[in-house]
Amino acid sequence: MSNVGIVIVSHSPLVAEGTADMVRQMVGDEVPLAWCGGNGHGGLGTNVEAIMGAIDKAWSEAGVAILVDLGGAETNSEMAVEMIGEPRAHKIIVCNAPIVEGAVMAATEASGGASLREVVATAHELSPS
Amino acid sequence: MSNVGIVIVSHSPLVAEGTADMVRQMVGDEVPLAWCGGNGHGGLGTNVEAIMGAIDKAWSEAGVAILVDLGGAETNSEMAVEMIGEPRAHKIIVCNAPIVEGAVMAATEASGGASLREVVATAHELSPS
Amino acid sequence: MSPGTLDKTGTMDKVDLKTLISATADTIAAHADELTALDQAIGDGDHGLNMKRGFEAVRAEAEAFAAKPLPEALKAIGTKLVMTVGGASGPLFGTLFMALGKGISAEPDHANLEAAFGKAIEAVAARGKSQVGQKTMLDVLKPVHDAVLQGKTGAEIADVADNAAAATVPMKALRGRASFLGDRSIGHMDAGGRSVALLVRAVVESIEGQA
Amino acid sequence: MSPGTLDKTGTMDKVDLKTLISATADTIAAHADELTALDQAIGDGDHGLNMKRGFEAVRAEAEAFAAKPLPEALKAIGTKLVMTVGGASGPLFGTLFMALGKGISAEPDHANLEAAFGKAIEAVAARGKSQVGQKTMLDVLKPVHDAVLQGKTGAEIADVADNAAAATVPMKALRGRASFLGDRSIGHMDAGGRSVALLVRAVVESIEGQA
Ligand SMILES: Nc1ncnc2c1ncn2[C@@H]1O[C@H](COP(=O)(O)OP(=O)(O)O)[C@@H](O)[C@H]1O
Ligand SMILES: Nc1ncnc2c1ncn2[C@@H]1O[C@H](COP(=O)(O)OP(=O)(O)O)[C@@H](O)[C@H]1O
Ligand SMILES: [Mg+2]
Ligand SMILES: [Mg+2]
Ligand SMILES: [Mg+2]
Ligand SMILES: [Mg+2]
Repeated sequence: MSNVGIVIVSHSPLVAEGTADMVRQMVGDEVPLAWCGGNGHGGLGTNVEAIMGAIDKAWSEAGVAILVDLGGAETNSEMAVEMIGEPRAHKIIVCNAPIVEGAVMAATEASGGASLREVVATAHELSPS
Repeated sequence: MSNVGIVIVSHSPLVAEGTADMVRQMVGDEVPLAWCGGNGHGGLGTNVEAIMGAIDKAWSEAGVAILVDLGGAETNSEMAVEMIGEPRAHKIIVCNAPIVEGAVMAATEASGGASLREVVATAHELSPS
Repeated sequence: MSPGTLDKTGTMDKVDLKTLISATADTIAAHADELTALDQAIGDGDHGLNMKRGFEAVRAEAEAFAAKPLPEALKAIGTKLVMTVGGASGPLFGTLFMALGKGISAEPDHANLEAAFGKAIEAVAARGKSQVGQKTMLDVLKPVHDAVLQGKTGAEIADVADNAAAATVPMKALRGRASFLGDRSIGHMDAGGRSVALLVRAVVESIEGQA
Repeated sequence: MSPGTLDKTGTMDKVDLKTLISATADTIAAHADELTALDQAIGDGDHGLNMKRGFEAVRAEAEAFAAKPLPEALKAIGTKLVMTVGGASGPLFGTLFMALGKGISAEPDHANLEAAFGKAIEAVAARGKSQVGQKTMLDVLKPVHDAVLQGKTGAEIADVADNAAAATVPMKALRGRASFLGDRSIGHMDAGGRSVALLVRAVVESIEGQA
């Protein structure tokens, strides 16, 4: 699969899974997709190991865009990218975009064969800053 | 309860429920909260009757802010508000804001006793337009 | 004039609402897979299911609707669609019927139909925050209304609807989920527009068949 | 100099890492409810649980960590925190320890400790896209570093940390979840800052206890 992959990282596993359902409904199997959510101990939160696993699962040579919800999800995702390290790290971008809307839009863009830069730009358009 | 109520309307019941979990974690029971998701027949979508029910459940005399994800959720929520009609309709606002981030921020604002206008403005700040 | 036609000058004769309901539900059911496929190409692939769910729910209460005066019947049908469709098309088609019911007389003449239909299309545009040219159902509704205004025959109107639906193919979507695809929405027919064309043909054929 | 003190001029003597680990894990465990309550007031109420989970995971492998040279041990502890804490504080404290491990020598003198600690605080700020004055753990880390630079004693440093944590009370949060509350974040102590103060006291008391 040469399309950009999408990873969804929420504090809530329900939000992450439901968002993945919505993405799948729009793009089917045209986009590598993985999600994770929860602190790994049954509570709300995010888990670096799970994020690294999701990145592996959605890996594409075209790169991976990560959609996150609140602060901790972003910080943990950036940490995960750093731990994955080069040469893959520079092909992984944590988007500054709302998680649900950003994932659907980014995946839709990715399904058309857009580059990582384009996919991320599409998601960023949903954000004020 | 005199705090503004929050209603979460997603195409996905998982997203709606998970978002409500995240809201509860931030504000506890200080804010009337209800969610709905799905087309009412097991599929992704939104359901006007369920939205009307959620508005009832989260009703507050201070008003209700509705957070939605994609287009259909917005249109169906606006339809639900219209069907509820006055005198309640003018105290219900469908926010132009991302669903997860908007719900958490709006609820946090509402938990401090902010007015409907302030709660909605807080959510709108998360949106580019 | 012959009873039940869309005659430009006379009073519209009472058409059998039960027959109309079953004709519209039939065409949606027969084309549900096609509608879903259209929505799959540039949307989330639920339009056929959504419409079928809605129109079957209307069919299930056809008797009760048909017993009401036309305005109340149309409003009740619209409400039923709103409550059952589950997609963006639910409140949009629902609003179309509800507004039509609001504007129409119990025994409408052609002028009343023209006006009520025009208002109903405006209500859809308001509900969808949309306008003609954005690759939506409005791009079929508007030409159909124009054809009604021009006093075209039922068969002509149905052809106008089909052509208008076909004319959404080269458009770029600016509303609804298809708009997420940007330029890639070009080259596909709008599912909601196709639904309108199907409904229009079913309605005119059903009316003329009763003639 | 006495072994294990934070003597300004000499070489830091080897402190028993296992003792340090258990002292930090103990204080976090003892104050977990307090940390959670602080986070509940202006956050999501998980900080105590998060920190406890992380430091207990470190404690569980204390033997293995203590067997490594100091730089590797600190990096491994940081990684363990990153992997187990589950909140924003995980990558932040994790980065603190990992960067500390990166900058520190196997047998650090005071100058090396000063420099490595300074770099580690910068790494936390980079990870959190944050700076001093935003009501976060940085508002305790920075004064502690200043106190180390000034050659203060362990007891003095621990007091500086407590005072810095207390000084977050009147601040308005500009980072982390507490920032969602805007002005309402004023009047509460930052949970992460309180954690830093607890850790600092545990470390200096543990080191001086070994002296
Ligand atoms: N804002 C809008 N204004 C007018 N028509 C719209 C709008 N959004 C969607 N539509 C119409 O609805 C159709 C899609 O309906 P459907 O698939 O049932 O809903 P959803 O998009 O929620 O899945 C589109 O093909 C289009 O004709
Ligand atoms: N961007 C940041 N920069 C520095 N410190 C931060 C940042 N975000 C959060 N913190 C610190 O982390 C603490 C919260 O940690 P915790 O509750 O475990 O994580 P979460 O906020 O994800 O629930 C805050 O009290 C603050 O000290
Ligand atoms: Mg659809
Ligand atoms: Mg849909
Ligand atoms: Mg917390
Ligand atoms: Mg948390």
